[in-house]
Amino acid sequence: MSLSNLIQNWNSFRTRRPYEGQYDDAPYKWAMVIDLDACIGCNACTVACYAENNLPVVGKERFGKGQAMHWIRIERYWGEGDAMTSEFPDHGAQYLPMLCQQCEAAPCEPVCPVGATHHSPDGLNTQVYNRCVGSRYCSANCPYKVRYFNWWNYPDRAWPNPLELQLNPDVTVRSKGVMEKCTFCMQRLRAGMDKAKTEGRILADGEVLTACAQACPTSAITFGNLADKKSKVARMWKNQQVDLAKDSQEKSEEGIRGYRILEELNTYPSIVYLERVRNLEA
Amino acid sequence: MSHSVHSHPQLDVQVERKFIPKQKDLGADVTWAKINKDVLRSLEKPRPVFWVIFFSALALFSFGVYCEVYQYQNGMGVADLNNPQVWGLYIATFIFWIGMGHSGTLLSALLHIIHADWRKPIYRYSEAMTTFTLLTAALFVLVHMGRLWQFYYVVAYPNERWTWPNFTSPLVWDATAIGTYLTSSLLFLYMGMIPDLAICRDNARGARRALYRFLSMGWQGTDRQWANFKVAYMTMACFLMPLAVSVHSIVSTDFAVSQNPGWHVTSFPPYFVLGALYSGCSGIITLFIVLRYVFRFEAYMTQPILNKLIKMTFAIAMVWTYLDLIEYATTWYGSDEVAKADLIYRATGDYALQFWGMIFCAMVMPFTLLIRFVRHNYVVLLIISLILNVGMWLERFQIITPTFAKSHYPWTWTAGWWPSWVQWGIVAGSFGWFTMLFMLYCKIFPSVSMYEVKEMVHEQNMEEKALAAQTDVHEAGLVPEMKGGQA
Amino acid sequence: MNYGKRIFLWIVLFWIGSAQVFAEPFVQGGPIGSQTSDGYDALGPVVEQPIEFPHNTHAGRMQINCMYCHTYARRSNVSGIPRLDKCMGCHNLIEGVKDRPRIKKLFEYWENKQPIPWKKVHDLPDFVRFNHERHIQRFYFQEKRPVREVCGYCHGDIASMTTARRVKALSMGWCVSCHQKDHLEKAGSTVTSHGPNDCWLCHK
Amino acid sequence: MKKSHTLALYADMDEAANALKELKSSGMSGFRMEDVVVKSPIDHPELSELLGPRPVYIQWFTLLGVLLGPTTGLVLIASAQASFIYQVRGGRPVVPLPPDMVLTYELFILSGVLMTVLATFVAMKLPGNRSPLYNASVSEDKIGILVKADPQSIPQINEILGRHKPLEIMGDQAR
Repeated sequence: MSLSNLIQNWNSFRTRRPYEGQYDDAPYKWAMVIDLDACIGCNACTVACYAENNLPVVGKERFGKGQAMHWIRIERYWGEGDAMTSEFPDHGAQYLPMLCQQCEAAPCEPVCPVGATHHSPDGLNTQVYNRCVGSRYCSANCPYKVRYFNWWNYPDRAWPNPLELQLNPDVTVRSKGVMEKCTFCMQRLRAGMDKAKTEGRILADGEVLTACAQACPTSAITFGNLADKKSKVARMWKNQQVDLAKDSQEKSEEGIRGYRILEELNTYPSIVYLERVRNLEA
Repeated sequence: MSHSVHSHPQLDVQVERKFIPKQKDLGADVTWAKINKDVLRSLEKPRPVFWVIFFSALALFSFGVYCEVYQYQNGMGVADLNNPQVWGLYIATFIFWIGMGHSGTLLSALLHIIHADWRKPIYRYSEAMTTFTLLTAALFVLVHMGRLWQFYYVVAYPNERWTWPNFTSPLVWDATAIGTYLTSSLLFLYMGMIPDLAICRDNARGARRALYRFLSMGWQGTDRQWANFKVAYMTMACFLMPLAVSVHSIVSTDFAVSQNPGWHVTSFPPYFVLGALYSGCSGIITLFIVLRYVFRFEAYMTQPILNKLIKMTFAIAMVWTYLDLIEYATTWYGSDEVAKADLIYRATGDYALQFWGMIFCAMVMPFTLLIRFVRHNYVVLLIISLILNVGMWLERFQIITPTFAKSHYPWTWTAGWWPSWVQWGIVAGSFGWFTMLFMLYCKIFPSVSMYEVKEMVHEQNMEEKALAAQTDVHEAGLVPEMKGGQA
Repeated sequence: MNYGKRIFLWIVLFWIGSAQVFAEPFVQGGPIGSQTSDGYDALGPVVEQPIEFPHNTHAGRMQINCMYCHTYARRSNVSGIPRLDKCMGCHNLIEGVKDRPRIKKLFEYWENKQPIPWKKVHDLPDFVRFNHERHIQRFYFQEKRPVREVCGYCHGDIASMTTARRVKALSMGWCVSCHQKDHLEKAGSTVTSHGPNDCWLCHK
Repeated sequence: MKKSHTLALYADMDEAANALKELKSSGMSGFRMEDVVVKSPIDHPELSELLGPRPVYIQWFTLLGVLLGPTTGLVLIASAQASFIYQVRGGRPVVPLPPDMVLTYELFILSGVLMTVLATFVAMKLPGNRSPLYNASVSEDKIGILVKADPQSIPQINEILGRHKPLEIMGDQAR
């Protein structure tokens, strides 16, 4: 009975997250590192995401209206001042792949009226499409604006015959009126985790990758299990002196590039970006 | 025990003070029978112009329904909403209508608690306004939903799926608060109307009589009924007063709880409550003038009452102005650079026209209420009360739109977003819906509380009598006796 | 006054009564998981199959393990419909029944090199992911329960049917009612655990 | 013994008060002050004083509502949050107190209001409380005094009522 459940587990129900050592006993905590120095802005990750996750291509007009559905987008910024050379302005271009940051304290989660979005035990920010009623509050409250709403009924025309045959059967095709977002390719993770559980082990590092990490030609995206201290991602987080449960990172020396975006909003994202290194003299 | 003025000089002062004549809200010629006659006359067969306005409102509403159906079938995209601009006019107008619904209860409950009798001729239609604006606002919650056909997911009931709404979401607080408020104010309106429904029952024939007989539930005005009624009505007023405050402060948490620049403001709850009272009060003034003219309620909706109403509106407008300015001031002096940039953007960016329009309509225009000519010229007053409400609508618009246009993340900054005709159509339709409901109400139920105006008349007469008696005593040079002095 | 007192008492009693139900869904019927009426029983439509496959003969009389034909159940999300050669592997050798109309039909498909167009009986919505593998691994291999019981939780007593028919609701509440129960971790052990309660386990 | 009714209508509240005073002091047999009912278009505390105690017990229902409503509501909300499908959201506790307090507050008001309304209808014996004599003018501008008494006392009562300038006396034995 729920009441006895409430009384028995009162302490755990009253815990705030994230806290130090939260994932010490957990098998998985998915995280990412994106090296902006390696990113060449080729958009391969975006294309891979479209293919993997059944994202509809909305067309030029709707894209212009701001109704695009890219779960991962390449943002292009132009440097200022010294970074911009008048001779080769393109040198000032910087790329930043933006996807759902899978925040540990996600602003989108507590505001959903129906609880369609919540935090999974492996540290992901979930979105349950068939529970969503489309209040769009999560998107309003997301500081990164990485949640995308199905403004139209895309299945009608996004995949004309025979394109529907290339849809991924492990991912729902979303109907109109539903919010969606990057899932860290949950279908891949789920399949891998189930397989590993049957075999009585946990997933090895690099055994499962997200589509974007897999497609990146420069390996700018590193994906892995942060709960596994020996994984590549965990080592990178450690080397970059980024702590999951801290909202500001103190670096011991100059030149450590790891940072998390909009950390001052206490969102505790799961994605670390590595600053771009520039040689302005060259 | 008997006191004399000569032995206790201070008592003389007390007696004098007790009978300082108050300003009369109603004329001396109003009798109980006249009240019945005048108010029941407003329920008679409407003039043709009624139907003209009614069907125009119906047409407007039908257009809104058409827009909604169009949106329902094609998706929210037809409203030209986009990724940062996810809410648009729907939420702005939702807050506007919720706000309109606040003053009816303030006027009725608060003024009832403090025994301010001038509320009596005007509280009934204000409460009806509350109820219908809430119904209109509830429509916007549904219109705004991406999957309207799944709206029952938000309702807390023990369902087969073992799922519950997310009780931490301000939208669920909203739904609960508005549900409570709608239920309570509907019951408050109904409860206060029972004696009047009995009057209607005694004077109606045919189907109307059957309706009133059913609704008045056998009210006969017996002393036991009155005693219970008074206790219950006061209890409900005491519940509704804090409820009205809580409802709009909960609506404000939709914004204040989120972390967008310009929304994450501590002073939002009182600011919203005052904004709600402000727009509600000017709505009451608008309807005051309209009803007074249409139903010839000059004897009840008098200038002294209007003056008090205007004074209240002005005071609320000033508090609202203060809270608005203090919000800007705290943002300006605070350390949140993004919020500061958002504030500057509001005043100078794409939506500067709306911002300064709001400042003019809602902050500058109330000062015209200080002019005697405005207070006494009903046409001018009507226009000004409408302008105040336009200002309050603009206020809601400029809370929502600029924040989305320029929030934390620069890559999503957009400029020049404008709602599509579907949104405007639905907003217009909501006005038609409200007008329709209110017009029907006015023709079915008494829009002035008969029994309470009778009480007012009774009290005025008693006062008159006491005053006359006192004057007699003074003229005759006799010693006045304190009330209860015989005991 | 008596009238009022009585109503007052009724309200108190009703309140105490309703307080017994705290945040639990309303489900009628007996113990959940029993194969008779449990409040979640919902017979699905009768599905006309191209061949009226007698489950009662194969699983019932012959005692063939479900996973002999539905081979993928133990290693993938879907249990799989057996290929035609699986049927033929046995029926080529069983001379005694070759003249029966259903077997004749089977051979017809075989000779025409056509797959049998079986129709889906247990169809879940597209947003639901049900993993046969984990359930079979947990209850059949780990807990060593009989296969008819393990499969029968969701599919009913197939061994008594000819063509299968859905006998359980396969609704979310029905899934959850089982997940929230404590099950043994291993055969013979006393450690129990409930099923996962993460939304993304079943919803995709 | 079957009781009879009589109803007197007064135009003036002071006259009605005098009639009540005289009825009260008459002390005749077959008549109790509890059986006197005043019907009026407005509330009249001054007449109620003459009628004696007329208890109001609505507040007990309200008390019940404001006690039981929020406690049940809070426990229900908290146990719903703690039911099997419980989810961590936004790093906040699963059973967070501030939001639950907001909802509890609303339930407090709602159950208080509903119980008050219910109590009112119970107390007024609505719907359908029809007393035997009713005149439509008491909802307009007249004060009615309805007396229930033994038939043999009715003439005497009518006499008392008639002494205070009634507009009309109605009933089984009216003049």
